[in-house]
Amino acid sequence: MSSSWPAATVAATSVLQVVLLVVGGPLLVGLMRKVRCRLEGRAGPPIHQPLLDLRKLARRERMRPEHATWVFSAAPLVLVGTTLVIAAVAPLLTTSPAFGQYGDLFAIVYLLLLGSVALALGALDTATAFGGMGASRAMTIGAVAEPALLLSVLALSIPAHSSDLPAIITGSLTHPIWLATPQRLLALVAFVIVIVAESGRLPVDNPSTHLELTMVHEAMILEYAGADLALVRLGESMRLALMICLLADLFVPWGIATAPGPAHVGLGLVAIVAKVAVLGAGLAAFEVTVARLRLFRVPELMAGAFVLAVLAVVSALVSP
Amino acid sequence: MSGQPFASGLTLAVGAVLVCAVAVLWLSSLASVIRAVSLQGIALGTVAIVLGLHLHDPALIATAAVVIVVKGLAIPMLLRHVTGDQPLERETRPLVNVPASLVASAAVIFIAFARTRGIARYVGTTAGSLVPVGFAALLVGYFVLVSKRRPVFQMVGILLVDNGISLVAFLVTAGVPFLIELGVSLDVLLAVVVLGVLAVRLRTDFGDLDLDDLQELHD
Amino acid sequence: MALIGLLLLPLLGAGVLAIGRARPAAAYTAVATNCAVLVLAIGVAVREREIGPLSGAYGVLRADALSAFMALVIGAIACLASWIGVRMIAADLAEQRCSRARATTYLVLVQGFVAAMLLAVLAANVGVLWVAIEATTIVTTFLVGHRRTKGALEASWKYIVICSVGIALAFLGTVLVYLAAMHTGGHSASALDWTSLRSHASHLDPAVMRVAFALLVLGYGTKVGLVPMHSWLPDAHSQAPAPVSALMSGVLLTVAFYAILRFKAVMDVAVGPSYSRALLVTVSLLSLAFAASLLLTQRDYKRMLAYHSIEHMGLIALGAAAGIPLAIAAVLLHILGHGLAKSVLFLASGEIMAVEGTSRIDGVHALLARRPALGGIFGVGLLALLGLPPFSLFTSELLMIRAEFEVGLGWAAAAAMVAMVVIFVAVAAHARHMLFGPAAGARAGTGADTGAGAGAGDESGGIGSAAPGVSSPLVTAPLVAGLVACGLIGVFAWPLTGLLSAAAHVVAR
Amino acid sequence: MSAALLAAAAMLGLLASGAGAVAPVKLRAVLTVILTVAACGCAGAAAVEVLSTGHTAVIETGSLMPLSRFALGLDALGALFTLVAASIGACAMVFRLGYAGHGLSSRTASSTLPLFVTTLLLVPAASNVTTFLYLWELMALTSLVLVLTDHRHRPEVQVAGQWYAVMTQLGAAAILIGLVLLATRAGSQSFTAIAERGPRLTPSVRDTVFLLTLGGFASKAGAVPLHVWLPRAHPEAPGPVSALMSAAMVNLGIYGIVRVGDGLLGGGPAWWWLLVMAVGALSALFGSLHSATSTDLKRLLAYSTTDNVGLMLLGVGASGLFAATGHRTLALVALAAALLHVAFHAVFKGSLFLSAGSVQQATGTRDLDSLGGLLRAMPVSAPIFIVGALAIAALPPLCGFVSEWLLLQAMLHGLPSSNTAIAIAMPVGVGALALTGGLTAATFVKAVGIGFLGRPRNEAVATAGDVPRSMATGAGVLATACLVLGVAPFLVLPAVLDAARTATGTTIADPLSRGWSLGLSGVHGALAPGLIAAGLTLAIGLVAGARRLAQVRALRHVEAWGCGREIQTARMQYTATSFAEPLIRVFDDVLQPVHDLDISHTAESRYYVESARFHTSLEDGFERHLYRPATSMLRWWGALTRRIPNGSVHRYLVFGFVALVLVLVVVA
Repeated sequence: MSSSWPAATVAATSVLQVVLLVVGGPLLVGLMRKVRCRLEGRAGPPIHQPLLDLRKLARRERMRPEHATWVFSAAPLVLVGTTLVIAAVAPLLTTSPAFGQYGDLFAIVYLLLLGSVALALGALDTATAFGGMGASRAMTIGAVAEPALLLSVLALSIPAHSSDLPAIITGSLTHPIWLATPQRLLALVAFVIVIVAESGRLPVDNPSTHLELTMVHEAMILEYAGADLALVRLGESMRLALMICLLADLFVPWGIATAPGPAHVGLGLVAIVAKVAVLGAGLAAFEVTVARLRLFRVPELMAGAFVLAVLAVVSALVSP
Repeated sequence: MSGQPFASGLTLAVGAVLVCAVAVLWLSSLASVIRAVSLQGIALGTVAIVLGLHLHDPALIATAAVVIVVKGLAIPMLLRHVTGDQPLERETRPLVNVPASLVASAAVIFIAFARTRGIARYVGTTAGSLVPVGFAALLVGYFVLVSKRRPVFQMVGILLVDNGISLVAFLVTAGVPFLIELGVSLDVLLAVVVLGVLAVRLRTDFGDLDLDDLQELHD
Repeated sequence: MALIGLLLLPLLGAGVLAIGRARPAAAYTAVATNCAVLVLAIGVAVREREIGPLSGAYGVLRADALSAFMALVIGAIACLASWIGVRMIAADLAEQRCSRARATTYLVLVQGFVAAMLLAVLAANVGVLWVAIEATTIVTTFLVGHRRTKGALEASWKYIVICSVGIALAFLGTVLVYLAAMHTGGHSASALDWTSLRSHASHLDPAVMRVAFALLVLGYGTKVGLVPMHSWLPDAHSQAPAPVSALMSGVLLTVAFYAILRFKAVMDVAVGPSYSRALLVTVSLLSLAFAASLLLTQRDYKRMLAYHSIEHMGLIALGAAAGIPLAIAAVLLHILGHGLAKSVLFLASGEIMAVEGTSRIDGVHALLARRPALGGIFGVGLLALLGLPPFSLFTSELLMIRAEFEVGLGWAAAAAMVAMVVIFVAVAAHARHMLFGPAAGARAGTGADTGAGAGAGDESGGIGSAAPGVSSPLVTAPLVAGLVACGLIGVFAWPLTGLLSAAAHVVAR
Repeated sequence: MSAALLAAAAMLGLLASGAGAVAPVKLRAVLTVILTVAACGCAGAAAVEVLSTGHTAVIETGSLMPLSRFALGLDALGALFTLVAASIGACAMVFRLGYAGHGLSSRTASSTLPLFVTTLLLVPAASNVTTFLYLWELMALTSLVLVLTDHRHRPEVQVAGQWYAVMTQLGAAAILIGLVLLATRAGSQSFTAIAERGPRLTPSVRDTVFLLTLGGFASKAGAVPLHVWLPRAHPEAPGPVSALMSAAMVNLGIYGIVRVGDGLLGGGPAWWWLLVMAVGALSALFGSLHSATSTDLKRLLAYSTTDNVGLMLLGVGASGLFAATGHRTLALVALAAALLHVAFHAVFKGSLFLSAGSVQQATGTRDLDSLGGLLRAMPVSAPIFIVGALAIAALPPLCGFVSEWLLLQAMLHGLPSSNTAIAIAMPVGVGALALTGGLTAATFVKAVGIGFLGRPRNEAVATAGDVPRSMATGAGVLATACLVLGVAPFLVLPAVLDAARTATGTTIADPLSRGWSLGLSGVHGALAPGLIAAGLTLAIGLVAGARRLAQVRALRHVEAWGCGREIQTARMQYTATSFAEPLIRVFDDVLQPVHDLDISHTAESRYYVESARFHTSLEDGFERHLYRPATSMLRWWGALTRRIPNGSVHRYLVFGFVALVLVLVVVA
């Protein structure tokens, strides 16, 4: 199957994807901050500020609470590591079927879950109230977000008869009508809600708050410092970028490389950067307009997403 | 013995058995009840004698002798012994009062007559046609067991039931084989003896008891 | 000759006892005669398998496979029960709870009881069978009343009144059978022989036989403990001395059922199986339902065992209702298994009663911790009775249910299963209360002992504190042997299968 | 050869049991363990041989069990379960060597445990109805005895034992009736003969048999609503026993459903399997919800068993549904997924229960709210638990992930079907699976984070040492297996497929591509768990290296941030109760928690609070709304009927009188 895709090209694309995410993740966060500041009438830091922050943090001293164990230190590694693996095996730039050989959408979902679990365990390892609180809330939200996520994946998989990402994307490209079907749109909404929840954005969580009672994600990473904090920040920005990439590939696949060759891949790269930038900006703009939900309203939101996903699956089944 | 005298003699004796049973239900004085039991035993023996004469069966006449000795004489004596020092003891408050029990006995006699005609027809002899009376005596005897409170009445009730069955046995097959009849009579005698011993023991150990006082064992 | 020997052995024991005035040597001689009964019964069974039915005493006694099997059951349980009985009487005498005369009477009567039961199963003639069973009633009445308490008297009164009436009805049934047999031209002396009844069965008048069989089921059912004439059973079993309860529950009930089985064989030929089936299923389901309901809130463990007997008699009746050889073999296996397990349980409960001083379930607790050997035997016995493997009751119940399904009585088997589950629930709750928990009694003593006793595992704690004579190996060994036998029968079949299927074919063809 | 091995296993098991009964107390543990492990080895070897050669190992004899035949016949389906039981049995027995608590060394327990293991090995081999029921009941009985081992010290053990006894007997009764009905109608006891005739029986018989056996087996498997015994009995049993029950015995419930539903009855109408799926989905959700909110470590594990059984049932149900609608290949894949989950669940649940047993032995408690920091105190057992926890949360690269992935794939590929039943069932199944997955992740983050990370919450936990080497070995082997099988599922996949083929009676060639990559043939999309694992290792190594390079100074240990507060105590940590609180709130309609607030006021004024006590408890809804009314109804009935025999001899005689009159009226 991968005969038309030379192994070297595939490997190169993988590396390219990893680099793209490592660099692009922080930039995306910077971009979103910038958009947000602008909309709020402030100048805001430069877009590459997150990268500068990372460089600064990486040199700072690492610290570990006295009661924590190796789990605390390992958590950021796992968080970044899982994201890197996804970046390498997910077809972000091309539809090469080689990318379907290692893992499909379900595998990506479970790898993301591994990262979240690692972070939650790291938080609990600090032996502080904040760590426990953050982990508890994050895992609760994760638990209710999971069905919506998997069902929207299912809805997307139905037309292609596969949960294989290249197959889904290729299918969308060859049958553009799929993209306009109700199930696709319903799944899109559900998917977006889940992305917001999983990446800790407004209205589910506010990444810029450090108010004790409202923190979710920030409470978990409160004890990290130095290189560890840099890794956590890198990891979360990569995850955000990754999910928006997937969103872009699944719902607006045009521009993705369908054939081998540097030109195609380059075009794919440009396309994905543009799409992600637009989507990220849109998300940032949306965040400006909403307030954070109360923690116990979040499950309602997730239930909404779940219902949308179910509707997506049902309409996918009834439509031929 | 055959023909009319046989039939009327048999009917008379059989009828006496039933009448004695009903009388037990009616009477309340223990002494007269025991007398009725004794009479019933003798009537039963008479049935056997009549049948024995009719069938020329010496074994049956021997059986009759056993029956009269055991049921007509020995057991009543035993009962008198059990009642012992209180010969005037009476059943003053039976569970079912006398008029009601007489009505009930009429009912069970009716049932016996209505439902055992088939057996009577099957036996096909003169004696066989009287089988319902035997069943009736049995049921009336059983009713005595159910309705009277004094321990002695239960002994009497068992006797009545047993006599009823013996009557049926005589009527349908002219009795069971002699050896068995001997064993049966012995068993009945022993059972009554045991009951008598228990009754005496009850009275000597725990005073004068009604069966109502024997209700301590239950769940 | 062997058959007469079989009958005379227990009487011989009785004679020795009467002469020896219940002294230990005499008492153990009596036990030895009971063991000899078992050995001889095995011998008879083996011989029967070789040369066919044996007969003796001028045709009064006859032993086919079924009789031999029943004699074997009687022998086995008589061994167990008389052994424990002798120990019990010795203890009673030592503590002056009863006079030597009463002790002698008791032991002699037990021997008479065993002899009467043997006569019942060896009798070639229906009438002799009846006489023998009535004789058991008379003998056991005194045994039930052995303790001479008011409760014991009450129980024996109820026992003899109800059983006499019941057995009288059975006699009426016998008379009607005799009537039918005579009408087929039978000779009066032999008309009531099993062999003659069996051979003339197809000519017996169905209408008369129907009434006769109903009366027989009602009558012998009284002694079996089948509803509606079961009411004497819990009272008598709870008041009688443990060895007597063991004998009654373990064998007497089934000896009475043996009579029903015999008549059923005749009935099935005379009337066809559907009638006896309907009758037996009715009484069996009633018994099961009744036992299940009353076990739910039972407060007395001996009565619990008694109702458990009603349940098992119901099961046996259900098995007999199916009537095919498989079912009858299962019924017989069940008779053996139930006899062993139930007598062990009654004997154990007698010990429990002796050391705990109460027969109330809520008066006994933590037996396993306090008296491990006794509690263990009681617990394992209950498991056996509840029909769990490896005990033979599991196999026999399973076989019975299979047989029910094969003759189309699956619904009855399912209903019985429901009752059995309810019984399981009830018994589990009662057993939990009696068996489990910490040895609170030890806690009242020194605190240090508690820890040591509790930690020592289940074979050491508690024995030292028990009353003298209790849980001595002499008592526990036969009980354990009974349970082991019950377990082994459930696993290793080969010595029994031949006898069982031969016996089954006596009843069902 | 395999038959001889099987017989040897049975003999060794019995020998071990005998040794447990008679050996002196010092030798008891060693002897029973050696003999039982040998039995497991023999049975495992027999199973492997059956799986590799495809021949059925047959042992039959008429001289065991009166009037019936004792028949064993190990086919591929049974061999899979025997293999699983043998692995778990061996590990649990090795673990048992060092396990000191719960009176396991008593004579009773040490002779029962080998017997229990032996029944676990032999039940899947039983090849006729009587043998099956015999072994099945023996298994129930021995496990009951083992659950009750510690009855002297804790009253909860008695309650648990009673629940277990009743529920298992209820189930056994249903199975018994069902199987006997089937055997009678099929005219044979033997499974092979029944399997031939089973499909041709009338639908009503087939339906009855299926429903009865489903009920019975589901109760053994711990599926909702028959699960109530499980969260009581599994926690109260001694460590190795709870592992055996949860990892090996529960499987046999699934085995029974597959054996009867697919094997003996040869599949059935769609509604059977929809029912199975419904039970599965309900069990998965209910189990995971309760396990997410439990604070008792072993109770949590027990509820998660219900959850995983639900997933297996989803797979089994999906398989049956596919078969009923003609999708043979998919049916095979779904069943393989379910069986794979059976095997993997055994592995990770075994390691979890065993290491939970270690924790209990070391600290004397199972309450998560008083544990904490065990990773320091128990440097060997804690990682074992963590590995098991990650596996059960279906996280790559451990084994739970592979089986859940396969399950999802199977359901996904059923979707394009035009069949309405499938179209409704599969999304529901995926939804249940997904919600379960999220909740399980939360559950085990809680279990690991609260119990093993952070600071110890009391002194006993802080000073607990690690357990003897034998215990660590027993649990460690299973934890290693989690990793190995997660990376290389192809080690067991052919066996699982063989088993599924035997069960469904199909001869379809391997529908899953082999080698390092796993996926449905003819469909895009695959999973290469080995490559993912390698990638993860590489990526984490790279990142760790980068962090190392960037690091200028050594890692500094500091006090954690406490809002400026100087001294933080262990009691300030989140507890398991507080961790689960948001979940309880989210699902309070389902869980119906009971809150109890006692406030006592000072004598002087009722405006001042002297003390306040808050108590919250979660009850099993089925227990409250189904079982309690049932028991009180039974009690009511018992009290009612108790009045019938009132002790009066007259009344007793009336019974007979009425009966006599009835006889005369009806019969004469």
